[in-house]
Formats: sequence, C-alpha cells, structure tokens
Amino acid sequence: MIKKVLIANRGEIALRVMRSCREMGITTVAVFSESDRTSMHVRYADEAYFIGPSPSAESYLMIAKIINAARQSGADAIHPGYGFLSENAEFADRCQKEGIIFIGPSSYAIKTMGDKITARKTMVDAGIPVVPGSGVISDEKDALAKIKEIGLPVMVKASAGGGGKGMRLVNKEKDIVSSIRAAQSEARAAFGDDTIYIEKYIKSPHHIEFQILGDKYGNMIHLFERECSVQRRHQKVVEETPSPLMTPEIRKEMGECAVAAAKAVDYSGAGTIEFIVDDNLNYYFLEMNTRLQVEHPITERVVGVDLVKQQINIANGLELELKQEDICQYGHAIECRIYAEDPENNFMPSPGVIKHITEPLGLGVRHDGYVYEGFEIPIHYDPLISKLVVWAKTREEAIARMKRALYAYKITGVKTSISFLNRIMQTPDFVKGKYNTHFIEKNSEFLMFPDKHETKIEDVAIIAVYVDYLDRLNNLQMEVHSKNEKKNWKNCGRRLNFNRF
Amino acid sequence: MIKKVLIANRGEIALRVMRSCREMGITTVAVFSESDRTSMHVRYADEAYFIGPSPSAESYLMIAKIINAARQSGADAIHPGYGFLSENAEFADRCQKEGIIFIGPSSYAIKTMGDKITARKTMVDAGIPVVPGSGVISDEKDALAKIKEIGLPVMVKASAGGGGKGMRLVNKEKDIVSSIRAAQSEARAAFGDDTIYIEKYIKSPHHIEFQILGDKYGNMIHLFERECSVQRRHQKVVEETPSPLMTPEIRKEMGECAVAAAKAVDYSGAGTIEFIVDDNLNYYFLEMNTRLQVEHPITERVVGVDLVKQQINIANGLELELKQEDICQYGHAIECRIYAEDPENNFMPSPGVIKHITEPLGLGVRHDGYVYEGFEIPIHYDPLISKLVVWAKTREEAIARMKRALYAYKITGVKTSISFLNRIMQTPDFVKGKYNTHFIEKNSEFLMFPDKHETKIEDVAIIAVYVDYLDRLNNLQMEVHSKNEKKNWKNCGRRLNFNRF
Amino acid sequence: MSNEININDRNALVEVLSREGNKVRISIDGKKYDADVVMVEEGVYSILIDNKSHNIELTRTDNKNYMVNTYSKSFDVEIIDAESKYMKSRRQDDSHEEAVISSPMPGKIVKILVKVGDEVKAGDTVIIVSAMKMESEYKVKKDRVIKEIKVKVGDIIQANQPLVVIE
Amino acid sequence: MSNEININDRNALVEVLSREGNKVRISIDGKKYDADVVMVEEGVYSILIDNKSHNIELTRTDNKNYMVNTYSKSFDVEIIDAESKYMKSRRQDDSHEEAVISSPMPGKIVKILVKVGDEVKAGDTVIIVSAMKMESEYKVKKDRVIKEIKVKVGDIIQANQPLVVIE
Repeated sequence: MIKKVLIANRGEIALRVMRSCREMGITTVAVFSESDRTSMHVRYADEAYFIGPSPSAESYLMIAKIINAARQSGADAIHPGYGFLSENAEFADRCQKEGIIFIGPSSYAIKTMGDKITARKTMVDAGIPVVPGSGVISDEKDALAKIKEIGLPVMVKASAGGGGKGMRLVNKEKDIVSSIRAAQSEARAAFGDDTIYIEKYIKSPHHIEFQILGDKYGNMIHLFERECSVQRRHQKVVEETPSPLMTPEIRKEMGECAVAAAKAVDYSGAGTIEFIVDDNLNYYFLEMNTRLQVEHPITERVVGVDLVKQQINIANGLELELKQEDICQYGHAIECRIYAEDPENNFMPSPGVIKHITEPLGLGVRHDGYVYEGFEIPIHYDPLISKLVVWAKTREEAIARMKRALYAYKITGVKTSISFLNRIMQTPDFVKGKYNTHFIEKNSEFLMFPDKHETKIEDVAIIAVYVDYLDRLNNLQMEVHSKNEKKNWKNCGRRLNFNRF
Repeated sequence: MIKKVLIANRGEIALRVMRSCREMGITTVAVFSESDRTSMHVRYADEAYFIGPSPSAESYLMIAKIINAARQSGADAIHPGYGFLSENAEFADRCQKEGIIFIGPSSYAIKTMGDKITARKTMVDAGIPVVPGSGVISDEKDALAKIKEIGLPVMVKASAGGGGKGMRLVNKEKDIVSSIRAAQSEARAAFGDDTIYIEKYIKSPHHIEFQILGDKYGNMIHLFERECSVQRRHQKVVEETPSPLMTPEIRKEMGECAVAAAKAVDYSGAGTIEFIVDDNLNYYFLEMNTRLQVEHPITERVVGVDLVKQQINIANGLELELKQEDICQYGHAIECRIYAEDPENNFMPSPGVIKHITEPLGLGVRHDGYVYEGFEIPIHYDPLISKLVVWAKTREEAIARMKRALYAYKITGVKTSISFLNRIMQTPDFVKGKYNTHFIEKNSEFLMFPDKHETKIEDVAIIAVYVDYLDRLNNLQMEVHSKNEKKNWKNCGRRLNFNRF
Repeated sequence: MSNEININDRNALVEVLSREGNKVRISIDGKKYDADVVMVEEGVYSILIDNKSHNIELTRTDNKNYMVNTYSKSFDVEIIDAESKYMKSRRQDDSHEEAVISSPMPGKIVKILVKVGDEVKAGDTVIIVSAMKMESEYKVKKDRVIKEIKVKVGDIIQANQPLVVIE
Repeated sequence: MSNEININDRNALVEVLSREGNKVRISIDGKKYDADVVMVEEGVYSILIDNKSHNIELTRTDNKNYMVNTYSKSFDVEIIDAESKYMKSRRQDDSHEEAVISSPMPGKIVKILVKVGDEVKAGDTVIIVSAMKMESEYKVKKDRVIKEIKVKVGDIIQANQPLVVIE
C-alpha cells in the first residue's frame, strides 16, 4: 500500500491532492522551484524538495529532477496533478522503470489518447461517434479533397494540439489554403510538429465531458457529465453539473459511450471523455484527458465521491468499490475559476503580490485555493488562484449561492476575474441554461459593461480614497519630518553599537 | 413576502443568516454595539444600525432598540439567531404588536417550552416520555418525599435554569438538604427565581436532539438527530450526525416523538427537541430549543436542506414543501466549535486581537466564522470563533477529514480550542463512537497531555524564535538609534509645516 | 482640506467639512455626506452612510493613485493636486516626446524582434512578453525608428517598465 | 551570536553558526541544524530541515517572550539574556515582596468583595472578573490584608493587569 506520495505539481491542485493523502494517512512530499519556496504546497506538505529554477521547463517539467526527489524522499508513488507531466507518457514509463507507482493510467493510454489522430482512429474502431473529418492531411490537394467531402465550415487542427493552438476555422473556400498554412506554421512553432487534420465545424457547440473511473481489473464506471461550455480563449471559466442541456436518455447513452471509449484503451484511474454536442444533442468524441481535471470537484460534490482517494485506491491495485448503479447525481454544483487576470483588458494575466484576501464561507461552499496574504503569484505558471465550488438542491439556488459566495470573495493586489464571474451568473443566457461555447463572445456587451453609471458608489469610493489619502499624508509628513531631522543630524550624535550576525 | 430582514444578533450566526437572506434576494440589516463597529456582520450586511454600548444588556438585549432599528430601516421581519432575544416571548409578542414578522415560533410556544416545569407537564400530557421526577418543590419536606419516590441519585434543577446554573447532583441522602439550598440560592442569583424541581439522574447520559420543522398549517417533520454528548461545562463542543448510538428503530421512534412534542405546542418554524438517552437507549424529553441551534449545519449537510431558508419560508406563511418521506440522511457530518479559550487552563476565555488566521479549505469542509486578521474578539460576548463542519460518506472518513481540516486551521493572537478538538478526534472512545456526556472528564488525561516530550519540535520552535528575535533585534537597534537622533536634535532643525484637518 | 479627485472621467471637488474620530462630514461636488469611515484591515474600509454598509478595498499604486474595489465595480482614482495639474498640462503640450513601449503586466521577455536603428512599420511587432503561459506581442502604431532597447531576452520585467524606446 | 532559550522547563543553549539569506546553520545544545527559514507571513515561519516542512507561528508577548504554535503543540518560549538572568535571581531572593492579584484573561470587573484594610482569610474571594459570559473568582491563598484596590466595578481590564495589592 502507498505510504508516501510525491506530488509533482504546485498551486491549488497540489494542495487538493495532499488533503486527500492526509486523510488517508499518507505522507506527502512537495517539490518546488525557486519562486515557490514560500508557496502553500511547500508549507502544507510533510516534506519538500527543491527542484530548480522558476521556469517550469527547468523544474516541474524535468523528469530526472522529479524522479530524483522521489528517490531521495523514499516516496512510493507520484501524483502528477494536472498540467506539467500529468499527460507525459515518457514520465509514466520512467516511474514504472524506477519502481515508483504513477498515480494515473498506463503510458499506452496516455500515448494513444495524447495523439489526436490516433485517438480518433481508436474511437472510430470502438464504435464511438467522432466529428466527421479527415485523417492526417498529406498535402494541400489532399486537404481540399477532404474538405469537399466533409463540407464547409471546417476546423483545421494540429494533431499534437491543445489550448487552441494550431487551430483555424475555415468558412469560405478561398481561405482554405491560407488557413492550412497558418495552422501548420503555428503547430510547428508550438509543438515542433506540423501534422494537421480536418474536422467538421460544429456551429453551436457545447463542451460536455464525462468523468470515468476504471480499476486494473477492467471495472469501469462513469460519474456523469460536466458542462464546460463557458470558455474564453478555449479555456474553461465556469463548469456545472448536471448540464442544463442533458436529457436522462442522452445522459445514459453518453455515459455508456464514455465507458466504452475508456475501455478501448484499457484505461485505469480517473479520466475524462470530452464530447462536443450540438443543439440537437448529437454528440461526438472530442478527446480524452488522461488525468484529473481542474473541474473535478463539481462531480465530487454531486456524486459524493473523493476522486483523488479513488485514484490512489486504484493505483494501490484495489478493486473499484463503486458500482455504476450506486452512483447518482444529487443536487446541482457549479465551479467558478478565479484567475489572476484582467477581464476588462482582454484577460491579460495579472501576477503580483496578494495584498488582502477574504475567502467566502458558509453553507454549500467549497473553496480550493493556495494563495495567502503576502504571497506573490509568480509569473511563470498558470494564473489560476482558486476554484470556488457551490452546491445546492437546484440549479437556481446554486446560481444564487455562487453570487453570494462571489460577493464575499475579495482579493486586492492583483486583478481577478471575480466580478466578471459574478456578471456571468447574472447573464440571462446563463440563468436560463441556454448557452454554448460562444457564450462569452455573444454576451460580451452584458459581461463587460454591466452597470449603469452610479454616482453614489463613485462617491463612496472617493470618500474612502480621500480619507486614506489624508491620513497617509499626515503620516508621511511626520515621516519626512523625522527623516529630515535624521539627515541634518548625521554627524553630531552617538550611534548605538549592534552586532549583525 | 419578506423583503428586508433585521438580524438581531452578531458573530457567526448573524453572518450565517445573512448569507441565506442574500441568496433569497432579501436585504439584510445588521445591528451593532460599540465594540462591534468593525465586526464582520456590520461589513457584510446591506445596512447597519448602532444600538448602544457593548454590554449586551444595553444593546443586543434591549427590545426597544432592536424594534426601533427595525422601524427605521423598514425591515419587515426580524431573525433573532440563537442566544440574546431568540427565546424571549416578550420580544416575539412585541414584534407581532409592531407588525414585524418574528422569524421563530409563537410566544406561546416559547413561553411553554421556556419554563421547564410547564414544558415537562405539557410533554407528559402529550404522552412524551420524560425523566422520572417531581413537579415544583414546595419545601424541603416535599423534596425529601419526592426523592424517596424517585430514588437516588437525583438532579436538583432550577425551573428557569439553563447553562448548568442552579443544578446539583445528589448521590447521598445526607447531601439532599444542602444541595437543595445551594440550587435555590444559585437560581435566585442567576434567574431571580428560586423555583426548583427534582429529576432522576441518568448515569451515562447521551444528549441526542432532533431537528424539527413545522409550518403554520400543522405540517410538521423532523430532520433526524444530532449527537451532542461531547460537552464541557454543559456546553457542546463537538456534534455529529447520525449518532453512533442510534438504531433505525429508535431513530424512527424518537423522530415521531419529537414531532409529537412540537405539535403539542403548535410549533411553527425550526426547533429542536433535546433528549437524554441512556446506554440501553431509553430516551426522555429534556427540553425544547425554540430557535435555530448552533449545531444546525450538520443537519443541513446530511439532509441537504438550508434551515434558515426554511425558517424564512415558514415565516412567510408558505406551506412546508418537504415531506417526511423525502428526507433522508446521506453520509456523516461532524461539527467542531472553535472557541477563543484556553483548554489547558480550564477553558478560560481568551478574548483579544486575531493576529493571523489560516482557514481550512477543500473537499467536504464548511466553515462558518466571522473573525478576520486584525479583528478584536470582544470580551462581552460568546467565545465562539467559528464552526468547522465536515462531511464524508462514512463516520471514519469524516473523522479523518476533520483532523485534516483542523491541521490546516491556524489562529494566532488568541488561544483557541483547535488542538484540543484535534485530540478529541484521536481519542479512542470518540473514534469508536462510544461516549456520553462524561467523555471529556473521563478522557481528560488523554486530552490534556497527549504528546510525549519531543525535543525535535521544541528545537524547531527555538529556531523560529531565535531567528525572529535576532532579526527584530537588528531592526529595533536601528529604530532606537533613529529615535535617539530625533530626541537630541529636537531644537536645531526646521519643521515641515502641515495642516491637520 | 479640499482636492479635486478624478474617477471615471469625472473630476469631483471634494472637501472635508469636519471630522471627529471615524465620523467624517464630507462634500463631493456640493453634495454633503455624513460618513462613518473605519479602516478595518490594511487598505480595507468599512463605510456607513445613512445606515448603508459599504466595503471599499484600496490598493495604492503611488501616492496619489489608487485602485479601488467596490462590490460591483473597480475604479482607478487619482488625487489631483497642484503638482499633478502641472504635470498633466505639460504632458498634453509635449506631444512630440519620445514614445516608450511597455507592458501593463509583469512577465518575462521572450523575444525582441528589432535592434537599435531599425525602421519599423506601423503594426510591426517589436517585443514579446510572456506571463502565466500567455504571450503578448507589443507593436508600434505608426512607422517609427528604434532608439533604445532597455531589456534583453530572459529578463523578468515589472508592469509598465520601459522596454523599448522609439522615435 | 548565542543565547540561552527557555522552553518547557528546558534551558537550551542556542548559537547561530552561519547565515546566508534564509539558510541558517544553528546549534542547539550542541546539536547542529541546517535550516531553511523564511517568514512567509507576519509572525509565520516556514522552516525546512532535512526536507521536513514545519510551520511555526509566533506571537510576541514582549521583546523576549514568545507564544509559539507548532502543529501539535503550543509553547511559551523565553530568550534569556543578562538582564533577564538578573531579574530572575532578584525575583527569587525577594520572597517578601508585595503580592498582586491579577487575571490571566482580559475582562470586566463584576464585583469587588473587599475594601482597603480588610483582613481576608485563605480562600476568600477578593474580586470577580467576567469575560465572554464566564465569571472567574480570584481568591487569596493565605491570610492577608488588602493594601490597595486598583480598579472599580465596571472597569475593563487587560490580561495580567494588577487588580488588588495585598500584603
């Protein structure tokens, strides 16, 4: 049985994993880069190992350093979290070679699902619906032929892609060639691989994903869906479960489909099958995330399962105790991702020092974060500050609760998405549950300029500022005064002697 | 429908009520005494009214001031929280006279249940089991006769009692007279009323209470039990639900009994029937709390109901939507009460300024608090800082989760019960679920002197202290230095002119 | 004590009429407020006006500039005194002063696409800054000449630090 | 730099052997530690020793006295220097000095049961202090005479403030 786990990650996810380890009586080992010495995951862990400079390529992404820390600490397992090495097949292989348990699927599953074209082929063979599209495109002529077959509009995608890079939407025939070239060059720059393929473009797409859990004995269940259509720049912002789009029939079908998809790669551990769903509830396999997702807590809340504990149990070689028929969705959960960014300025990242933080509390609120007052959010990593998760009996109550929690959540020092998220909760399309991945774009006016000009609240702001200014002026003048005294006095007093050590 | 609620309370419960109001779109009105100007309930509310000096007798307990604030603010309802005026029949009456909705039961129910002898009689008439005992004791002779009838040991109790005051345990015949006199004099001093009665003393008593909800149309349900036997000085410290003592049969019986008890006083709103239960699962009505309890969140968590919203709906004259058959207990919840007190020094209160606080986060944790860094916990009120509530699928997991949450919960500046609570979670009797109200007394050695002498952790403490000391010494010496300069320089420099406004 | 204060394109004239402890009587553009103002935490103010409770969080960017968070909105607020008025008028007069390219976010210099003396065309990217996995490209708006490059690839930069000087 | 430090009835001899940034080499009763010590928040230290992560929270009660919270335990820690040594020896010598009744908790004076000049018997209650709904009675341990009463009913008192002087 696993007794000591090294968490090859940082930020909120490192803490989230450590919490479950602690509940299981498992010793936790943190790794940290230069700028993370004061990071909460180092403070929370039982042990901590320094692994190098701040850029992740020199620390969190260095397989040798992680393995070395695991060896030194005597950890019997490594949890990769999400991002960094979590979907790196080489790392999974290396762990196995070193006799360290990798808390995740086999390198075979990672590899198969990591390459989009292979994944697509595997799914087609397993009878899973995929978006109509091509295999690897050999040249521009091939592309033109394939596009004729599929019909415009289409998406040109990089096989090694992710995060929206190497993707181009083609609406008109005349743009085909230039789009392909742009996608290839972007893919080459980002992934060192310009392999591309073509897919039918789904017009009002919903991103709906299914959580699955499989053990090493072929038992596989799903834990229902998460609706992840609220996105900006292909990054999820708000997730909820159940999806307001779902019907019980489609949910059952898609759940079975997700289980079949995971079985097709002999998956073990926790994973996610992402689907793209159109307004008519046609669904297509999009990709599989062979790791824990950022948004896993909403599933944990409505099904009452600790997914990290399940991951560890599976890694321990235990059989899944949960049966499909025992799992049900109870109530409604929503997650908001709090980013250090400026929504009013094209979501530009806003690293910096947290001056002040008030965390939301109370009924139905789960908060997974890692920052504290005085902590400097480094420029080197993800801008995610925390995840705010609420649960309520109904979707309507969950939205009200999220607004209440966001009201109480205050951070100064860095810009955050808190008030932007609050506005999402008030957007009619969201309130009605009628939205797809175009939501933010479509509602940008409502989201960006929500409040009428309010003189009253301006005046209150002025009062605070002016009182603060005057009080500081007083203090400042006293200080200047004493500094001047010091300066002038320089050569005429005795100095206290003290030892620096 | 209620649109604006005045919360006639402070601290964590005021915030807890306001959170539900906010979710319902109800405007909240805070009241505050002198020492509460900076209190979180004032900051959180939409409006705030000053009601007088810090001692509660001159502010939070002044009916006229509360009513006045309600009138001024135009609040249509008052939520009393717990403590203060929450069980004051006169206040409930006064609200009615003023046309303000009192979010609580009728003054009749408060009065009947507030007087222990009347409550006892009412329960006996309704066929509810009560602890064998006397009615009002007329004189010492009467007492002796009654005690002979009941059999020793007995408890002598004040009719107006509460909080353990005016209570005496009598084991031996020779102590009867002196105990009665002591109880009477204490009752007279504490409540201005020396009426006493006598009850059979239950040797290993468990405090188990049932949450009930009733509307104004005679619909009444219970929401299962809370086990509240971990007490110090008759004050609850840890509560959990379900009770490890309960069987499904007894649970059903007691639940029905609780509903019958509440019906006997035409109860409407949220209330609690407290039972005393012996090791053989004989149960007796102890008292009814005609208000929200401190420990209500554990019920909210396992049954998935927001009790404050239910209270408001009932006060609005809505019919209960919940049916008894729909309510079920899901998983296990534990609450720890975090007090500002020194467990190592007879639980002496420890008011003061919060220097630093780290709140516990993550899966399955609910935290209801009100303090923040820099806030001074006043000497005038209850020492409750916050309530930490965890939920998990099983009792074992809930205990592990509570330990994990307590591990992360850090407060400096005042002494707290955090580490004492952590030791409770590790006490074998608690872990086995085998405990009664003597738990803390019985396990005092384990609870008070838990750790063997650890040189290592002492050395780490020394390192922190010494580094801090040396760094401060350096700073201090520089400061002294600059102050000396200032003093000597007094009369020989120019002064900056500045306006104070 | 009175000042002009700029908020949201509005210049408000603010005057403290009286102050006793946390009770402040203040006039804003002639409108009088009786406010109970308490700093409850560093930079966090609780303000009661007509019994309405407001929470205002301030971050000072310099002596006269604040970022203000209210519940519904964030504002940049500036205290205008004689000095800042002078600076402002000077800034407006002096439209030919040299331009500086800077980044509003802190980050790391990923790429510099120009060297001193280069003639760049409107829309050309000059420098790329990366923070938190996002790259931002900074371009020139008009045809310009690169005068000075103040950073090198790999440098960690502060927000608003001058990166490239153009003319 | 070295000092004696008192913790848990133990007097430890502590010496800093070297220090570079947050890396401190320190000897405690001859045992050497290489510690990575960082103050992460005001009064909160993160300490790594042999890769073990410790969190230590300090509250200074005065210049030389600390309350220390570790995960499992709280300690009172005192730095002993020449001055405190002298004070200690003096305190032990001077066993006849006047006694003072005080309360370890802040609170409010509820009742004073004596007046100056009263002769009180061992175990008699002198004063009652209330805080947070709990009353504490302070008694004399021996037969004494009340010399001075420094507070009156209704006063708000600090922890350890002298309330009644007896002789």
